[in-house]
Amino acid sequence: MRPTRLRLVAFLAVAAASLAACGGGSSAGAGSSSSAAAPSESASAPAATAGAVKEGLKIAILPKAINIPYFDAAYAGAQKACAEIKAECEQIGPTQATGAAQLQFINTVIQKKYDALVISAADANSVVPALKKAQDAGVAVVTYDADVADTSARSVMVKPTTPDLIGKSQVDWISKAVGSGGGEIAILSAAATAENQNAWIKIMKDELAANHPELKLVDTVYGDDDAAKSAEKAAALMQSHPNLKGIISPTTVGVAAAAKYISGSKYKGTVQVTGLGLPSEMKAYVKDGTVKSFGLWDPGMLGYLGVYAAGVKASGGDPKAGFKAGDKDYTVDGDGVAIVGPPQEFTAENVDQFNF
Amino acid sequence: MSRVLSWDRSVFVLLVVTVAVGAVIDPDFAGGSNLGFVLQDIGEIMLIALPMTFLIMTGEIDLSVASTAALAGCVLGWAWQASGSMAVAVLAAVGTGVVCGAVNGFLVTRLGLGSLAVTIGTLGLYRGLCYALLGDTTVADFPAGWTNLGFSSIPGTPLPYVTPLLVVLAVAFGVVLHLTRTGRWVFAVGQSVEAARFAGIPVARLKFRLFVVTGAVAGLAGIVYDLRFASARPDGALGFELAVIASVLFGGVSIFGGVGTMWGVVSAVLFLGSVRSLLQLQGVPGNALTIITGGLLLASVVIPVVAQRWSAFRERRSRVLAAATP
Amino acid sequence: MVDAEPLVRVRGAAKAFGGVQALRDASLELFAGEVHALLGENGAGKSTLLKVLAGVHRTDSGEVTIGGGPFEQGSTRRSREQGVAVIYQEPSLFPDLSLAENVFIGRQPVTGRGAVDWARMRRAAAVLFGQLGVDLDPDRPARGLSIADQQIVEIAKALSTDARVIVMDEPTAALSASESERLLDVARRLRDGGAAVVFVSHRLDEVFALCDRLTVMRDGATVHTCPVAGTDAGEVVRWMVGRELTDLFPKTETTPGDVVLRVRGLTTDGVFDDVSFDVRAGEIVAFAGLVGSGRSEVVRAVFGIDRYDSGSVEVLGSPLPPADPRAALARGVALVPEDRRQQGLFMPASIARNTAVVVLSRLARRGVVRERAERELAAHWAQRLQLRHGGLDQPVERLSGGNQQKVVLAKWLATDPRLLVVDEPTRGIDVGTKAEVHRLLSEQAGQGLAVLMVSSELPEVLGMADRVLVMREGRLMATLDRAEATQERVMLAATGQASVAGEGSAA
Amino acid sequence: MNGGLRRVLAGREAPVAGALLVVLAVTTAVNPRFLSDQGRFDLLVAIAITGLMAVGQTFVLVMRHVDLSVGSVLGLSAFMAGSAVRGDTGGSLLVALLVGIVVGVVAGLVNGALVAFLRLPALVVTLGTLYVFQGVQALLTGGTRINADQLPTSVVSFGVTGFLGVPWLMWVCLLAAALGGVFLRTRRSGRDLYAVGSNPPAAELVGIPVARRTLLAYMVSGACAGGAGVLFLARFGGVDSNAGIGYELPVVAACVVGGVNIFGGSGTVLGALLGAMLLKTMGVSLSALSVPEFWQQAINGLLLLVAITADRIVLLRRERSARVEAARHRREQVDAGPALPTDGADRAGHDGVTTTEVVR
Repeated sequence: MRPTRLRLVAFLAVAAASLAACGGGSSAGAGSSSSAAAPSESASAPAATAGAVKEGLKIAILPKAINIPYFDAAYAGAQKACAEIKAECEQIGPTQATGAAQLQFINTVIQKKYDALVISAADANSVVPALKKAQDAGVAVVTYDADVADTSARSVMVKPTTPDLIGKSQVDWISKAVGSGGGEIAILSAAATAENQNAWIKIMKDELAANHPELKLVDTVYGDDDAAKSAEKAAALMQSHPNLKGIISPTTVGVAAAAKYISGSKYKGTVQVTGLGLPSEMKAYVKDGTVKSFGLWDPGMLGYLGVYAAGVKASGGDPKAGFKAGDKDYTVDGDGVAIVGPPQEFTAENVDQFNF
Repeated sequence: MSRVLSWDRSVFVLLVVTVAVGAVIDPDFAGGSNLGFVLQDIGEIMLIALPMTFLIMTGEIDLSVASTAALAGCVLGWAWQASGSMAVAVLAAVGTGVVCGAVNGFLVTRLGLGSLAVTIGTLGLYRGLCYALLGDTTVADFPAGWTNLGFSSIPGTPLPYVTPLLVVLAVAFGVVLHLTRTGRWVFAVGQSVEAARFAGIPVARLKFRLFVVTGAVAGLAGIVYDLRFASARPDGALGFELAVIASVLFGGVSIFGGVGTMWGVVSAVLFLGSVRSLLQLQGVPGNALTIITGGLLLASVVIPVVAQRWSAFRERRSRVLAAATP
Repeated sequence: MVDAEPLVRVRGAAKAFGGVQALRDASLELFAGEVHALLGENGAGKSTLLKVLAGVHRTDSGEVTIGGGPFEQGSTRRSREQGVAVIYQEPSLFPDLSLAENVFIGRQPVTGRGAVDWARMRRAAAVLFGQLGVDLDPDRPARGLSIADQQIVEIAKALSTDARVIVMDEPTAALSASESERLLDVARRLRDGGAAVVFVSHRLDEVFALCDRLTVMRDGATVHTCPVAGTDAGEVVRWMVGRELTDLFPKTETTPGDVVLRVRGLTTDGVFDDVSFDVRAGEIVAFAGLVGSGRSEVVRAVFGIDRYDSGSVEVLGSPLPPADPRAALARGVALVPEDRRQQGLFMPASIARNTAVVVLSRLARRGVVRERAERELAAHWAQRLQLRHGGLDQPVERLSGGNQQKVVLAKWLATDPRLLVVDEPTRGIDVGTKAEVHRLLSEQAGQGLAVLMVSSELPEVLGMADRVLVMREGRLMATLDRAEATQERVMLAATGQASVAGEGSAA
Repeated sequence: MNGGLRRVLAGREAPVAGALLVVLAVTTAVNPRFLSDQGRFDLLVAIAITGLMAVGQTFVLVMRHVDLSVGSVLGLSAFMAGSAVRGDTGGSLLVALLVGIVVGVVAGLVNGALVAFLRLPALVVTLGTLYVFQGVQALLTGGTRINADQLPTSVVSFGVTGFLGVPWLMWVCLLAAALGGVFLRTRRSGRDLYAVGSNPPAAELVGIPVARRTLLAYMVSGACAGGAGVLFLARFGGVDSNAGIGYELPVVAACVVGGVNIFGGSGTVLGALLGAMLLKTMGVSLSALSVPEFWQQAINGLLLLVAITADRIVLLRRERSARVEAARHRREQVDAGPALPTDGADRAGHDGVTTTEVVR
């Protein structure tokens, strides 16, 4: 009986599922088509791509947790890539998004002698030892969506976009929505321990200080990616900050809960919500005017590039030198990070075009 | 259930059968590295299950163990950063566990509060203190020498470093429970608190000490957890309390106290770990694993009752038949 | 006795539990308008027979009729509907519910819409309590009610059902004199109202004062039924035990030695008050009094099970710390508790384990309890006390009451005590074993052990004790030497009729 | 009604309600927006789901049982109800409620049957079904989730609108509390639940159908958790596979704070609801009072401990004074009692057996 599954009854369902929110980076291209869109800077890189990818590789895709639409969309992209390189791929994963729960599956990958593992780390630190063990066992490890703290535990990271862009874009969106008058804003984050969230929040603070004197960040609260708790925190924000003009929630659960709350309250129209959300969940609130815009990237691209990078590594190449996915080349920076592009902004006009 | 096939024996048999079947159908399952993994994976659960067996045997329960472990883990990280000495940090962590256990024990044995209600409260309190201590930070800079203990194997074997700790503690707790005066007392208190008081058994002191030991071992488990995941974080070991309790109950310990064996509990922890690993390797999805866990827990209480009723029914029927025969 | 046709007739009832034949051939006839005593030793089958009428058990064979028609067995609800109400020895009220609701549970008066009519229920309960002559608040919860008052609530419950048959299972066992008298009055009133009252009691004086007819059971069968008027106590006792009672109390004469236990001014508010006495080596001192008079509470406090508010306890000249049974044990005090099953034994554990539990450290070597030493100890005492058992690994729950009591005694004698406190040492065990226990206690006292005995059986008290302490309502009413202790004096002191009977007041 | 008033003041609800008022007063004094129209509305929405589950849990707790599976039942019912009305447009709110409650009742039947007929310990059974129901829900859900735009507007707007300034969700909770409260207070079968929890063997003796009542209590608890699932669906405009995880202990905690005895026999629906209100209000007010985020959970845990400790101390005091009072009363009665006829003792002498109490 393992920790993971039994965690169910924790007293205050803390951070159990740091659902989607996290970010890896894929190009803004719709669907998972690789050739479309992909306006990424990386695409312009020279063709320093590693050697050809072997056929018949066995690749495991390990999201933070299964049953999450965001990761299912990423898996769809991965399957597309697998079909292209004739690999056999499978998504495995726990029902609860924790590093402890992922360990089980990393072990399965090792025991079942997969050639490659494409993982979104639910916890930047706790899976590091296991991933190193997997590498020792000859498994090619690539991270997507969320990285690990120790970069030697993977070959490359496929990042949806840079923390910088994520942070700045969200500040831009809230600034646009609140208008030139400015005012008080607050952040509704996921778990207090979520590294990526904290990194983005730091960038947002810097950006606010540097370029948006009209916006004043007055509070940061944590909804633990729990819908009820996030909604309550949103409501509490309105209590403690009567002059609040906007909420940024860089997590899909939080932004949906905040939008749902604001849409049903008297604050609709006076308090703006933005953040990182899934088009499918946010559609209703964009259309009813609660949310003017929000953003995300195409999760499909994360899976797509992740599989290609893993394929190169498993075939004996080194994707750190850059790699080719579909018919495009991608560069990789010194930290082994491949960036896909800036986040896609969703508005009432375009939100219907996205199906994840 | 006859004495020959008591539940704890059945669990042991199940464990053996599972390992045997697993080895046949999946060669990867019985491999050394998987064995090592399973041992590592059940480490904290097994550790906490040992003292929890004592507590449940006396008719008490401690739901705060996972929060205690997490708090000890956080103190480990905090003390390491503050003092720069792992020895100090380890002492502080175990000490935290002792204090947490003592608080539970005090509330239960001195104030006479129900342990279920008390430890629901301290479950929240201790977890809250984790956040108060570390907030949104994660301590991940433990010295490599220590974190290696957490996840690498003893050289030359597939066994993780936690193995000797588990073996020593399991044997120690088993010996205490089954061979010593303290163990006899634990059984006695579980069978009848009142008779135990009349027999001069210091019931309150015994229970208090059990809470303290449970806290201390939970603190130890918090250290093991931190080292295994190379980090200290406020949401560590989340939800472990039910895993531990489910294991103990599945191992044949009665929730009403007074009945149980240490080897039944150890078998149960190993069995549940093996089953999970085996199913995982067979690609059974996580959703099904949840159902299986709950199903096994239910089975552990349903089967003995149904078996008992069945044998009572057969006995009655054979008596009736015998009476009907001239 | 009025009708020719009995209201209830039980004929040839038999009932077995597992291998035990609780009823073999039980018969009982109850007439409307009589109080009928049901007598017999514990284990004679009275309780089982009553539980058949209550609907708790179903007979294996035999015939039970009520009002001329067949009695529908096996449902407590059906029993009640057929006019049978049972008042158990241990009243089982619902502590969290109000008294009114306890009376009417399951049959609360309801309004036209089916809602419980609290006001009506309260009034009805108040009327019932009034009829029974008690001043109880129908709104107060049953928690904390005295046993006598709980009993009254049970009777009010029976009255409220308009029961034709009212069964009282040892209702007066725990009542004070005035409470008992109040109860007997109630029973007479019920009879005069045309009900058949079954009265189970071990107090023969009550039986003779109250009942019209009696039925005696022994070993699961009815042995005798007759009008009360034509018989006497001795005859009844002979029917119950099946033989003459002689030489039950083999008292060994001893010369008392030093004071082993000295108790001064022991008080716990609301339980007992200013109790002082001594027990000397080689002496058997008996605590007499009614159940609930505070005797057991005093010995519990002496041994350290309960805390006391003031007073002092000394053993062999030095004070014993309060509320610390281990200290008492270490000083050579042993307490054989009143409730064997709850307090004396660990029912699922083996004979050996039970015998050894208090002396484990003596049996341990380097912390490990030696199973062999444990078994040797148990074997020694099993033989000494002539324990009948199926192996020392047998769980004590499978032993008979008498043999269980021997295990409890063995457990405490194994500690080699200086002072043995025994609370109701022979309750619920058969006559033969009783004599063995008495012989053993006498013998131990003869060897210099100080014995403090609590007993509700006057013959036992008078036959065994060198001195008798009589308690009533938490106060020590009299101290009587063996020579001056007679049944009358003890009863007078215990029931408060002539408070201190003059002689030998409390130390 | 004098008795009624006395009962209210002596009951366990009064201190909880008092504490609630204090929290409301203090918080409002510090932060006047706390009880503004919107603030009140939000607070009531936050209370509704836990409150409804606490109402159901009360039924089980007074019987000396517990239902830990409520969180999983909530998730399962939210998903099933959501699926049933997905894509509809009309007024399918009732359908959702019906489906949710039926799912809850079925789950309650499973729990109740295991506890009532096999006489298994409730803690173990419902811990087991917690996993089973959760697994079933996750299997059915798969990777899907239900979003606001797939739900009929009747359901979604139900979560954000109200009547007389009280959210609809809270009306549901209040309706359940009223029905449950009236049932437990005025129906014979409702009173049976208290009797069983207060003294199980005695309940058997007086002929209460214990197994049937146990089944009933679990069905009510299930129905409330199922209804709470629909409230969840309406409140968050969607549901995913993590809905309801970890809800069980806060629900039990709410009942305990509200004076429902975890060992059965006492406690009211009103108390449980007040307990849920107090805990939620406290949580929200900690935010409104700007207590540092990271200390809030610790404070909540501490408050629960204080509540049960205070409860215990009050109980001990009461028992002690009741004991002393009873002893005094008894002594007075005895001292004033009539003389006992002693003829019984005279009559008993025979063959050396002088006895009043032969053979106990």
